[in-house]
Parts: sequence; structure tokens; C-alpha cells
Amino acid sequence: MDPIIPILILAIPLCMFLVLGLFGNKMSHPIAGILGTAGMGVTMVLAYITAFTYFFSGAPQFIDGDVHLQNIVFNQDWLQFTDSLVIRLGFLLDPISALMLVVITTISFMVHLYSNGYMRDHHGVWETGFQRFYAFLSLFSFSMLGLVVATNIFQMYIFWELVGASSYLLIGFYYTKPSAVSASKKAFIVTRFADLGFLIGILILSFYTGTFNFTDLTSAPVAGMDGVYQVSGETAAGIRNIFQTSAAPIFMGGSVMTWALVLIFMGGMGKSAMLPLHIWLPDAMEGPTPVSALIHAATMVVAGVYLVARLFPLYLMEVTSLDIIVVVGALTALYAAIVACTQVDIKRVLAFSTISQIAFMMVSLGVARPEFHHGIGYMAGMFHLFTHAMFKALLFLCAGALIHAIGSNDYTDMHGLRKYMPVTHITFLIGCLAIAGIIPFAGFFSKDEILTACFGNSMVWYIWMSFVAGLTAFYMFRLYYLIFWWKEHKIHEGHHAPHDQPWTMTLPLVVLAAISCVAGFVPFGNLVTWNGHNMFDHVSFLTNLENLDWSVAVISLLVAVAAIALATVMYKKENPMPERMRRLMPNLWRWSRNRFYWDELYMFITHKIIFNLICRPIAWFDRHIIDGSMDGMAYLAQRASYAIRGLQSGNIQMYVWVYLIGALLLGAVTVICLI
Amino acid sequence: MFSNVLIYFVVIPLIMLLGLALSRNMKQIRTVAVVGSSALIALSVWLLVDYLQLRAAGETAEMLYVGSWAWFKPLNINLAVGVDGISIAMLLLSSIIVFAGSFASWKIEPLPRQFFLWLILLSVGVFGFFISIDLFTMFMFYEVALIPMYLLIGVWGSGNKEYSAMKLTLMLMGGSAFLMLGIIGIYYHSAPEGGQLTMNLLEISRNASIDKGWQYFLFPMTFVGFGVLGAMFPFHTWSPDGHASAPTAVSMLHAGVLMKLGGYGCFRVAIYLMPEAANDLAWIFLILTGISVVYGAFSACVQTDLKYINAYSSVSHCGLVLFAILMLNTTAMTGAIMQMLSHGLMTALFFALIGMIYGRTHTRDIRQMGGLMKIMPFLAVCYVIAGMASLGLPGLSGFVAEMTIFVGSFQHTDMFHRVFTIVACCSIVITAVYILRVVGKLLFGPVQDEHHRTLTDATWWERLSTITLIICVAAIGCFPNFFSDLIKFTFNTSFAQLLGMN
Amino acid sequence: MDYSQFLAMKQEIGLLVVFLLVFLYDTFMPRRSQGGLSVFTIILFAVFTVWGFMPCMGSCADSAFAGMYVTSPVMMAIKGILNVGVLIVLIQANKWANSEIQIMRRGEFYELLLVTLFGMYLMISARHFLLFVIGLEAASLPLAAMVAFDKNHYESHEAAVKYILTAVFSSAIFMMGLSFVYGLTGSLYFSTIASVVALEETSAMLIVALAFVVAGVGFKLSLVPFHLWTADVYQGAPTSVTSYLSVISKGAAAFAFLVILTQVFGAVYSDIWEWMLYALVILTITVGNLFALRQTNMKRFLAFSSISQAGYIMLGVVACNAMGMASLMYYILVYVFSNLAAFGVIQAIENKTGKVGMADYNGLHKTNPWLSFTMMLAMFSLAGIPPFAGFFSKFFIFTGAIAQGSIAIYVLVLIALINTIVSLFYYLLVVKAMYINPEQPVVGAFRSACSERIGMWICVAGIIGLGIVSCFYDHLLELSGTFGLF
Amino acid sequence: MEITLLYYLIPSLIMFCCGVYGFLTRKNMIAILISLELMLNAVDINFVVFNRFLFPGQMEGMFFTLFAIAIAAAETALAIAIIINVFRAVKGIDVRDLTKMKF
Repeated sequence: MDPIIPILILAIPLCMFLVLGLFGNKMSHPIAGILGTAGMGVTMVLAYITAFTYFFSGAPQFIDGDVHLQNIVFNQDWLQFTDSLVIRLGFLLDPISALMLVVITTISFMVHLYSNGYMRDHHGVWETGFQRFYAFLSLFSFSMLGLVVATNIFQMYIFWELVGASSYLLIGFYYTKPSAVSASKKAFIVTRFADLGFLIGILILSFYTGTFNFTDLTSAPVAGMDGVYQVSGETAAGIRNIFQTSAAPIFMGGSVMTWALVLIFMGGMGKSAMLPLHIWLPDAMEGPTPVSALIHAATMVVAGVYLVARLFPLYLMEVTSLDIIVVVGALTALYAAIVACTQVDIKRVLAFSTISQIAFMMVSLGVARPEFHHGIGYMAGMFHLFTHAMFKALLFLCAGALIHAIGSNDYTDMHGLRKYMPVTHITFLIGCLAIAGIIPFAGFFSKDEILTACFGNSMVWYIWMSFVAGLTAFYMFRLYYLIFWWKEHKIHEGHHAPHDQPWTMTLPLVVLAAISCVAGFVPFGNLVTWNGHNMFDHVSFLTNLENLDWSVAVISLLVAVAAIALATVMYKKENPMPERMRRLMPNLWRWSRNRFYWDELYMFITHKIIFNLICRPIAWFDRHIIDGSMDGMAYLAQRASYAIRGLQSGNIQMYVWVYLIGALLLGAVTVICLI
Repeated sequence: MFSNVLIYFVVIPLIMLLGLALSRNMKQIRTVAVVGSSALIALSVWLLVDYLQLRAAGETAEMLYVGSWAWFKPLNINLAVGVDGISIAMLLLSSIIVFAGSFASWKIEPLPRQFFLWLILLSVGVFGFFISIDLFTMFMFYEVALIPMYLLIGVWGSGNKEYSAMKLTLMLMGGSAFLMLGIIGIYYHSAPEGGQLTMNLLEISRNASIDKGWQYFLFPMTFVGFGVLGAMFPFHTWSPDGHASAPTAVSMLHAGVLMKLGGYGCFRVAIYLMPEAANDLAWIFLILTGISVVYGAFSACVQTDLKYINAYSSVSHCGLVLFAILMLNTTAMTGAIMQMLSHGLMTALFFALIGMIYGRTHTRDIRQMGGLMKIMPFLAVCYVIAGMASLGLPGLSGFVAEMTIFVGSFQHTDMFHRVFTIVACCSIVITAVYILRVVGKLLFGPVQDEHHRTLTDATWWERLSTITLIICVAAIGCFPNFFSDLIKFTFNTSFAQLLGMN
Repeated sequence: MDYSQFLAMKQEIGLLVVFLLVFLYDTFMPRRSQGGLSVFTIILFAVFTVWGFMPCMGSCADSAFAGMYVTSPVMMAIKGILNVGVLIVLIQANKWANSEIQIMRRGEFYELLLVTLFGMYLMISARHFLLFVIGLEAASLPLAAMVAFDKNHYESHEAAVKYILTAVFSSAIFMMGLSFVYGLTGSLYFSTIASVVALEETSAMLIVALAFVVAGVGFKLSLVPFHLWTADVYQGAPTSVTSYLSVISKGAAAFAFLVILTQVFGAVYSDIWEWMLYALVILTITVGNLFALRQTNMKRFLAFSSISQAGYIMLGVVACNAMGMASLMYYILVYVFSNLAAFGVIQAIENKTGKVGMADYNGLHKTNPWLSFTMMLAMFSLAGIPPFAGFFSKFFIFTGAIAQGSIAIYVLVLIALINTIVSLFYYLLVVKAMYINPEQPVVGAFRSACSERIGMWICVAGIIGLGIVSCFYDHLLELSGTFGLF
Repeated sequence: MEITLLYYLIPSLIMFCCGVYGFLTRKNMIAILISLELMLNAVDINFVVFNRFLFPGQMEGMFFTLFAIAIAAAETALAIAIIINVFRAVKGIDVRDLTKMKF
């Protein structure tokens, strides 16, 4: 493949960032908006071309029979550490990166478009910093694209940091708002902490394997073609052998390789907001809503999933690490789902829903085993990543439209909006159906396959995740009803009635809703599998439907429908039932409403323990003990100076006395020492 | 003598001194400063290009442009100069910071002429130090660079300046006392029994005649001696006070260049000449520098004075330099040098910005400031960039340097070293904490003090100063391989023997 | 009698001629020509100084009086160094000597000064203790008169009493020591004593004798604990005399000390006096520094500073080798310039305003930039800051000491080096007073006298040039290689 | 009874110690001066006695004594002159009054 297109995919957003960042202030607002959107549009088209070429051109470097290959389009040395450890900036094309290219550019373009409308008020006045906003969006898109096409783990780490930074900048977009500032800070620091684990994991991995390259870790080169690889379990097994022969067999209860992989997964936990590093994501909703849609729902937060998927063959070698992923994912999914049931802020509900859904993907990867349905979990996770990106972005953009119209984040200020904002209503409903897993919307297929994978692994996880899926349906419809139904909307005096937004905002909603309706039919099993092998013999529009495990599907459908029914009963019309439920389980409600006091716990650890018990004592120690001892030496000299000043008493006889004693001592001591 | 290009690194500042002595008004002073520092930049860039060409042409000598002129002949003390990639990197850094510093002190008051005289005298010392390969000349220039600090801080500083200036000078001179003993000791063991004693670094290392027992004595002397200037725990306490009191350009030069003298010296003298002791005793200093790294970062978290924050951050970052040097492998040491470059530039940038902000708000207490992003967007954006560089954002210099250090250090075969590398890694999180804390309080949020609303953004000379530094920071961050190769080549030639033992 | 042996005493005879001419001029010149006395003395002495550096014509003898007196290029060099110092002192003292109060008696000042210098020459060149004692007394007794020179100042008298009484006590101790040496060896010739000492076993009497000798010479050098007179005398004496005392007298004594210890007691170096000197050096440097820390009178401050400098000079003796000797001479040379620069400034200000307190120097740079600049250079040089000469002299004295090679000497040098930090502190205090202290200047702007300025210029030139221009040290090192002491 | 070296040395030592004791204890400066003379004379005795008893063949000790006597005389003269000056200034010759300069 001609590297020009991949280069452009990365270069256009970067250039947009530089142009808008450096000269944005000189541009008018519309031009900046159009420029940014157009740039992203071009990128999207190029990404589509790339993905299409990869999946469907049938070129030998992309596909070998029914196996999708990995192709390094270009790979440029960036920083050479040692002969073998080199950071390269490259472009790795394989099923998951092609998939991610599509997801990122699509959502990003939609968000760019949407922001043209969102980032001004009802009178058409542009937000301050509009150009900056677009610059940061471009920076984010660039970083995210760089992340997914990384050819080596260090390139991934580089862009990993960059997405973190752009997320920081975008969350703190309203920098005069203290809550936004602290949210951005929190997001950065929590993910930084996770990245520390990632970094240490990379160090351990690279120390033993002597390479950063994904292709050296997980794939074998395909003979006869330069830069073309095939995912190979043997290579991963070879890596495991290296660890077993050269590292200590057990280090604190796990093999060194497990530790390395778990530490790397820790980076993913941070970015993907897994328990207990999830606390930054709800706060990150302080950013503008399009940002939440792009970064904190569809793309950046799934980087952790992507990371695990990227190294999946290695994880397979150490099943313990996969089990850890499952446990973390399952706990997170349940936790987030419970919390989502009681939140008032609609963006927070969506945020917790995101956490929960990402946890679904993690669980899916964690339960995947090649023995069961060609590792269906892997495929399902990626599938869910794709569908979730679409419908969650849709939901967020809808939420943005609502917030833009109402001027508040709380559903208590909304209620009964269905008549006023029909487009938003319908698209939101589609989103809800998709996430709830109602056939034939996108979420149904992906979630169903995740549950199948769980089923194949362990009954416990299957029941657990089914329950969470039910909860998902429940809280999403709770949200839906509370926004659009419940009671009549009360229009405050002097306010306009809320209405649908301009086309720049509704168009993305419609497009994403359409995708959410049909995305479930994409035959993922033949596109994205853990080792590139096709799962199905032949492909048609109904492939996914045909290959459904109906026993699982029916149960999950029933669960979803039941949950939706419950939500309908409870929230469609204003009634005291929710209040009664709350009285029924007051403690659970309180804990859930307060997000199980995680924030308070972190506050306690950071402020009370780290700041007050580590930083302050160290600073005090430095000033008073270390510095004090330096000053103390000076003080001692001064004291000594005063102490001996009596020697110089001014009295001649004293002088002579000292002289005499000195001379005699000099003689006497020498005599004693020598004789 | 004057046919050797390196001499001009000292000659140009000396001419500048003369020019300053003769100049009569502010305009002339500025002209001299700007012309001179531009000439220095031009010279160092030319040197870089020429050096690369020579290397490309297959020149494999350890040092290039070597020259040696007898000075104290009976003692075999020479004015010996020579550079390798590392020195060139340092010269480049110094000239850039002198340039930026000149602009940062565009309106220095009072006594501008004297200020520049001392500043340039300081840079004479710095440049002289980096080009010297004779221990005596090196040490002399080292001290020449130290003493102007006293007056620069004492006269033009702020706050508790007399105390800080005295403390800084005495502590640094205390370090150089150990250093002097170390150097004399090295001199007397520089040649095998009966051979001609020498102060020339290259000859000493070639003779390799310092036996192990003496190395154990002399290595700590020299390492601590230079380590004091490199802000090694527990000899770092001059740094917070000194930086807090120093005027802008002096902080820039001091943190940006002078502290690098410490790291450079540690490696060029202590480790280069006494590799065996370095290998055996590294663990002691690894503990100390490891503490520096984490401890400095933790301390920075609770400071409220901008300069204190940055000073502690320097302790942390410079600790990383010494830490990496002690790893004794090519990658880590390359990282150390890159970290010197990176820290030099970004800390100079920080101090420049802090000086500019302080010049406007007249306070450095972050609790009394806020929302400066609205008031002085240019400075604020630059501050954010500096902060991002400091916490290691890819694309800026801090990241490449730190990663090279971490990866390099982790390649060490010894478990102890690897564990300590992980400890040092932790600093990246703490760094993020204090940087974001400052950025959040200082630049973001609502405006704290209504009087600040009337303040103006940067003037053109301030912009020039900061932009120069930012460009350099970004250049290292975006094209690290260029710098890495420049430095690494040196290790591969001159340190092959040294590294062979590891 | 072979009169050609007097040719060996070229410098002594020259100095006597200068003395006589000054004396005659002072005594017999008519009153109206008296005004030229100072200029006459200075020019005459300058000519003598230059002449002293000229190589000896023909083949000069190198000893006289049956070997009681010897000369050698090294001695010529150290005498030359002293001459330069005296010349600067004379130039700087010009203003003071011609002040209203002193003008009547300035002839005596010059004459006494020249006589003491003669005494120092003898100390340096003596190879027999009789000659040495004569030199020592000739160098110290007239100094008492000079210290008492300022008739109108009570401090001057007090200082003189302290000086004369302690000096005589010290010479009594010294001579007691000599008598023991005589009793042990039967001779007062250096060479004879040395050969006997080398042969015989070390006895307690020899050690006590040596301790007394060290004390006697240490008194002149103001080594701790024989130093207590120093501060009071320096403070009380007229500043010109103080500056003379602090550099010339100390320089001569240091060299003489080196000669005695190496020439006479060289055989018992590592047995006895190496350790004595270790103790003395550490005490001297440390105590001198500690006292200097909190002085507020500039002259007293410099007194303690000179005590600690004497400790550094002693490192050259401790080394007991050619390099140590060269470094010692070089140190003296540099010290002459540095200290005299400081005293020059003090004198200029004292002559103008009568103020010598450190607090009076506050803000001096605003009113008298050049004076403060000179003072700063002097302080930096004394503290050993490059590129000023003091750095080089310190470096070489340490290098010379370490050439001795034992671990103990490393420790000694380390202690000395740590002490340099303390000394740096108090030298910087002066700089701080002049440049940093925010108080209003006490001393108003004034133009110092021409002679003072010439003196200071010479000193500044020396401070800057002596180190960077390497030939001085090289020459001294070459000379001391030929000395053949060790 | 044979008069040996010791018979001379002991009185000389006693003289010397008396001199030191006098110096250290007397208030009057003239008395201190006298004490100093005692010390110097003790030294002179030492030299003469050593020469006479141990090295009878030569005259070095004798000559040294001659010179030492002369020097002592000069010292005394000078000291007296200075003490007179002090007396004029403070109207007293108590050595303990002379402590204006100290520390």
C-alpha cells in the first residue's frame, strides 16, 4: 500500500492542530470550524479508503486466503535506545487498527461537525476559545490515530500520553471553572498513575524480550513479503519461554511475565476507567459534551481494551492475567451499572454506562480462549467496541443537544421533552435500544456474543454479565423516561420552549442513529479475530443472525425486555414507585448515589495521606532537618567563634600564658607520643 | 592558539566583557549582549555542523579540535581544550540560554552594566568549563562560574537574598573544596610510578593508573564535589533558596547551565577517570540520587512559591541526571545528557516565565494568583508548554530524556539497579501532580486578584526569549534521534573501555 | 680577611646604602627640601628593588662570615618579593606619612622600616643562629617603635606594649630553646646542628628545644596559640605599619621558618615537627577563621584573616619539599599583593574619614566604585577565587602539600579546604557590605591620593596578573629546585 | 664538692621560671620588664654554662651571650620608652588596664 495515505491520515490532523493552534486567533470562528471539520472529513475518507483496501482489496499483503495479515506500511526510527530497543513511529495495518481508524475518524468527524453548532449559544455567539477547541480536537484525533496504528509498544505509549494530554486540555476547556480545572487535573493524574504501571510493564517486557515491536511479540513474519506478519501463538509462546528461562520464576506470587502483563493492563485500567482507577471519568464530564462523546465514550477510553487486544496473544500465554482482567472487568461492570441507576446528571449516567460497557469489552477479552468458538470473546469485545462507540457517541451527542437546549445537566430540569425535541427523542431512543441489546439494534449482536463468550468460559460470569446487561437496559430506560416522559415539561417564564438544534447538530445524530441500527449486521467474525482467521465460511448480510447462539440470545433478550418493562413501569409516568424503591433499600441507594464513596476515599488518600503524611513531612524535613543541618553548621561555627572569644581577652599576661602553655604542650605531647 | 575554534567560546565572552566595560548606555549594553550571545549561538551551531561533518568523514578520535598550550609547565598544567558530542551539546545549550537570558534581562535594574558584566563572566566560566579537558583549567573555570552568583543574587535578587546568596555560594564552594582535593589526588596518581604527571583528562584515562584503593577515596570526593552543584541529596538545599532569590536571567543560567556543570563534571571527571570505583560505589550514590528524584518531587508538591516549586523540581530532574550517569551504560548515560539538555532548556523557560509573571504581579505565591490565562495568555500558554515538557509529554524534550534514562537504567543487569529505576519512575506521577497543581492554581480558575486584570502580556523581547527556548524544547522532543546519536557516538568511542566492564 | 665575601651580601649592602642615604637626607637636608623625603625614599627604594632583581655580576661568592651568611637565587627571590611588598607599603604610606601629624617624624618611620627589612634579610640568609637572632631582633624591635608611632592614639601605645612585651617573652623562649640546642649539639651553625641531630637519637630535650624554637618563630608568623598579640597590635598600629607587619614581616618569618625546620631539623621531620605542624596548621587556620567570623573592625578582621592565611602558608612548610617551598614563596608573593590591596583601600578610607569599621563600608560601591572594586578583588584573591592570583596560590600550596603523599596530608588538606569555606564567608561579608547591604553609604565620594591609587593599581595588576601569567610560579619552582634543602 | 653542670642549670631554670611567674602575675609593667630580664639572663647563663662545661674548646656560646645581653638592653630601653608613653596616656602602668582592644 502506498504509504502516502497513511501518512496523510496522521499528518492532516496534526497540521490542523498546528495551524489552528498557532494561527487560530487570527482566523474568524466559522473558518476555523470549517477548516477543522473539513480536515477531519478528509481524514475520514482516507481512513475509509485504507480500511476498505485492507479488508476487501484482497491484496496479498493484507489477506492470505482466509487470514487477515498485519502489514507495517511504514516505520520510521524515532529514538534509538539500544541496537534492538528502538522507538519507531510507524503505521501498522491489521484488523483492529483498521477498525479503530474507522471508528475514530467517523466519531471524530461527527463531533467536529456537531461542535459547529454546539459551541455557540442560542443567539449564535461563538464560545470563547472556539479555535482552541478545534485545535485540541485535532490534536486528540491525531494522537488517537497514532495510538491505534502503533507498530511498537513505545509508540503506543507516546500517543497514549498524548491522548491523555489532549483529554486534559479538553476537559479543562472551560478553564475558568474550578470544577473543570480540578476534573482535568484528576483525569490526568489518575491516568498518569496508571501509565506508570504501563511504563514499568513496558520496561520489564522489553528488558526480557529485547524488543518493543508488536510484530516481534505476537506475530511471525510472512515469508517473502517485507513488513507483513501473521499473528502467531508460537511467537507468543517463544516470548513466554524467554521469560521462563531468564527471569525469576515467581515474583511476589506471579510469574514475571504475568506481572509485566498486569502492569501493562494497569495502564489500560487507567485509560479505560476500570475499578479502582475509574474515578476520573465521571468528573471528566466537565468538558464540553462533544468532547465527552468523542474522548470519554467512543475512543480514548477504549484504548485500554485496544491495548489488551493488541497484546492478546501474550495475555493468552498467561491465563492468570486474563483472569485478573475478567475479575476487574466484571466488578467494574456491575459497580458502574449500579451507580448509573441513581445518578441525576444525565452525562454522569452516560459516563457510568460507558464504564460499564467498557468493562463488558474487558470481560469479553478476558474470557476469550481460542478453544471456544475461535476465541469469540476477542471478536465480541472488538465488535462491542465498535457498536458501543457508535451508540454511545450518539447518546452523548443527544445529551449535548438536550443540555444545549435546557442549559442544565440534570434530568430534573428536563422531563417530558419528547414533544419539543422529536429528533433528539427518536435518536436517543434508538441509542437506548441499542445499548439495551434489543434486536436488531447494534448492541444486541455484540452484547450477545460477549455473553456467549462468557457462557463458554464460566457460568458465573455468564449470569453475572447477564444481570449487568439487564441493569444496563434498566438504567438507560430510566434515563430515557425521565428525560422525555415522567411529567410535562415546565417552561420557565421568560424562556423559549426547548427545540431541536440546527442541522450541524442533528445530522450527526441521525447518521449515528442509522449506524446504530445497522452496525450489528457487520460480519465481524470475518473481519476481526484474534489471529486473523475468518470465523465463518461465507458472509452475507444476515451472517450474524444466522450464527447466533439462540439459547443465549433469547435469554438476554428476555432479560433486557424485562428490565425495560420495569423501567417503564417505574418511570414512564410520575409516580411514587421510585421513592418507595429507594426507601426499600436506603443504604444501597445512598452508596450508589454517592458512587460508593470512591471519590471520598481517594480524597482521603491523596490529601490526608499523601499530601499530609508524605509531602508535607518531606518538605518540612527538607527545610528543617536537611537545610537546618546546613544552617546548623554555620550556626555552630558562629557559636564556636563566640565560645573561644575569651581567649583574646586583651590581657597581655593571658596572652603569654596561652603562649607558654601552647609551647609546653607542643613539646610535652610530642615527647609523650614519641618516647 | 587562536587557530583553534574552541578558544573563541572564551574569547567572545571576554570581548563582550570589554565591550560592556566600555559601553555607556543601556542601548550599547544590550547591543553588546545580543550581538555577543548571537555570535556564541552561531559559533556553537557551526561547531555542531562541522563536528558532524568530521564524524561523517570517519573521524573516530575521542575528542576533536584538541589543542593544548602549556601553562604551568613544570606541573604539566596546560590550557587543554577539546570537545566531543556531549560537550558540543552542552555548549549549544549554554549559548542558547545565554541568548535567552540576555533578552530576559532586557530591562534589568539597577546597574545594568554590572549585571551583564557578572552574567557574562559567569558564562566565561561555563563555556571554559565545557571546552576544557585539563582538570586544572576545568576546575578554574568551574569556580569562575560560581562566584558571580553571589553578587548576581545578592545585588539583583529579591526576598531573603543575602542569606540565599551566601548559602548558595558557601555550599557550592564547599563542594568545590572536596573537588579540589579530588583533583589534586587524581593529579598525583595520573601516571604510573615515575611517569610524567598530568592533568589532561584523556591522558589520565589512557594511563588508567589510579589504583582501586585511591579510586575509592577520590571518586566520592569528585562525585560529591560536582554532585553539590548537581543538587544531589542531601546537598541540594542551596537550590530552593538560591533560585527563589535570584533574578530571572540568573535563575535561568544557573538552573539551565550551571547545574549541568555538576552532572557533566560527575561524568567527565569522576566516572570517566575512575570507572572501577564508579562501578563499585555506584549503589551509594544511586540511593542518594534516587532519593533526590522522588524527594524533590514530593517536596515540590506542597510549595507555594513558584520558584521553590521549580527549584525542587530541578532537584528531582537533576537527580535523575546523576542517577542515570551512575548506571554506567550507554543508553542511560545518553539519557542523562539528554536530560541535562532538556532540563536546562525547560527549567530556563520556567524561570524566565516565572520572572516575567513575577515582574507583573509582584508575587510568586500561587495562592495569591489565579486565572492568569485570561490576563496574559501568551505567558500562560508558554507556562503550560513548559509544564508539559517537565512532566514528560511526548513531543517535548522531557519525555525523550526521561524515557531514555528509564529504558537505559532498566537494562542494567543488576536487580538492585532495576528496582531503583522503578522507584525513579514514580517521579513521573508526582511531577504531574505538582505541575498540574501549579498550572491549575496559577493559570486556570477565576482571577484571584482584581488588580491583576490590568496587567499586560509579554513584550517582544520576552516573547523572543521564551519562543527561542520553546523551539529548542520542541526540537529535542520531536527529533530526539539527532541528539541521541550525537551523544551516543561519544559513548561508543570514548567510553567503550569504561562500559566494557559493565 | 677576604673582603670579596661582602659581594655576597649584595642586597644587604644595597639596603644599607638606601638606609644611609635616607638617613642623611633626613638629617642634613635643609628644611625647604624636606618635602621631597618621601618621594626620594620611594624612588630610591624602587631603584633598589629593581637592582635587587638584576643578576649578580661576575662570579659572586655565595657565603660570607665563615658560612654564617649564605645567599642563593631563592633567597634573592624571596628578598625581591619582600622588596616589592615594601615598595608598595611605602607608596601606600605616603599619604599618611605626609599627614600633618606624622610629617615631622616620617624620616624615622622610613628608617625604622628599612632597618627591620634589614633584619629580615638576615633572618632569611642566616646559617648561624647568632646571625638569625640578630636578624630576628632587628626585625622585631624597631617594629615596636613603629607600632607606637601614632602618638596621639591610645590604641597605638597599647598595641606597642603588647607587642614589645610578648615579643621579648617570645624571644626569651626562643633563645631558651636555642640554648638547649646548643647544649645538645655544641654548635649554632645550621649545618653542624643538622648533622648532629641526624646522628643522635631523638631526646626529650631536643623535642622541647624544637617546640621552643617553633614557638619563637611561630610568634612572628602568628601561629595559633602564639598569635594572641596579632589582632590587638594590628588594630592599634597605624595602618601602614599594620600592612607592613601583616605581609612583609610574616613573609620573611615564613621563609625563615622553612629554612630552619628543613635545614636544621630536617632529619627529624617525620619524627617530630611534621606532627607539630599538623597541629599548628589546623589550629591556626581554624581558630583564625573562627575569630575572623565576627569582627567588625576591618584591621582586626584582616589580622585574623592573616592568621588563618599563615596557616595556609605553613602547608608549604609541612610539605617539606621543593614544590612546597616554591608554593610557599608564591603564596607569599600573591599574599603581598592581595593583602596590600585590602590595606590600601582601608588606608585610603581611613586617611580620608578615619573610619575602619566594616559597617562603614556599607554601600561603598555607590560612592567609591573603584575602591570597592579593588577591595572586592582583594577579598576574592584572599579567599582563593579564580581567576585571581589567590586561587592559584591556594591551589599550588595544596598541590605542594599533597606531593608529600601520605594519607595524613590528605586529611590535613581537606581540613584546610573546608576552612576555606569559612574564610570565604567572612571575605564575602566585606563584599556584601560594600555591594549588597541596603544602608545608605557612610563614606562619601572622594578621590584618593595619587600615591594610594598607584599602590592600589600595582596591587590590582598583581592580583589579576600573577596567577594567569604562569612564569612567576614556574620561575619560583625552578629556583627552589636548585635550593638543595631537601 | 665538685661543681657540675647541673649546679648552674638549676638556678638558671629557677631564674627562668621566676621570670615567667613574674610576668604572669605582676601588675606593674616595670616589674614585668624585670621578669623578662630574668628570663633572658637565665638564657645567658645557659649558654655560658654549656659552653664552659660541655664545649670548652670554642667560644660560640660566650659570643652568643654577649649579643644576647646587648639585645636585652635594647629591648629594655625600647620597652621603657613605650611604657613611659603609655604612662603619659593613661596615667598608670598597670598592665591590666591595657585591655581596650580585645575579642
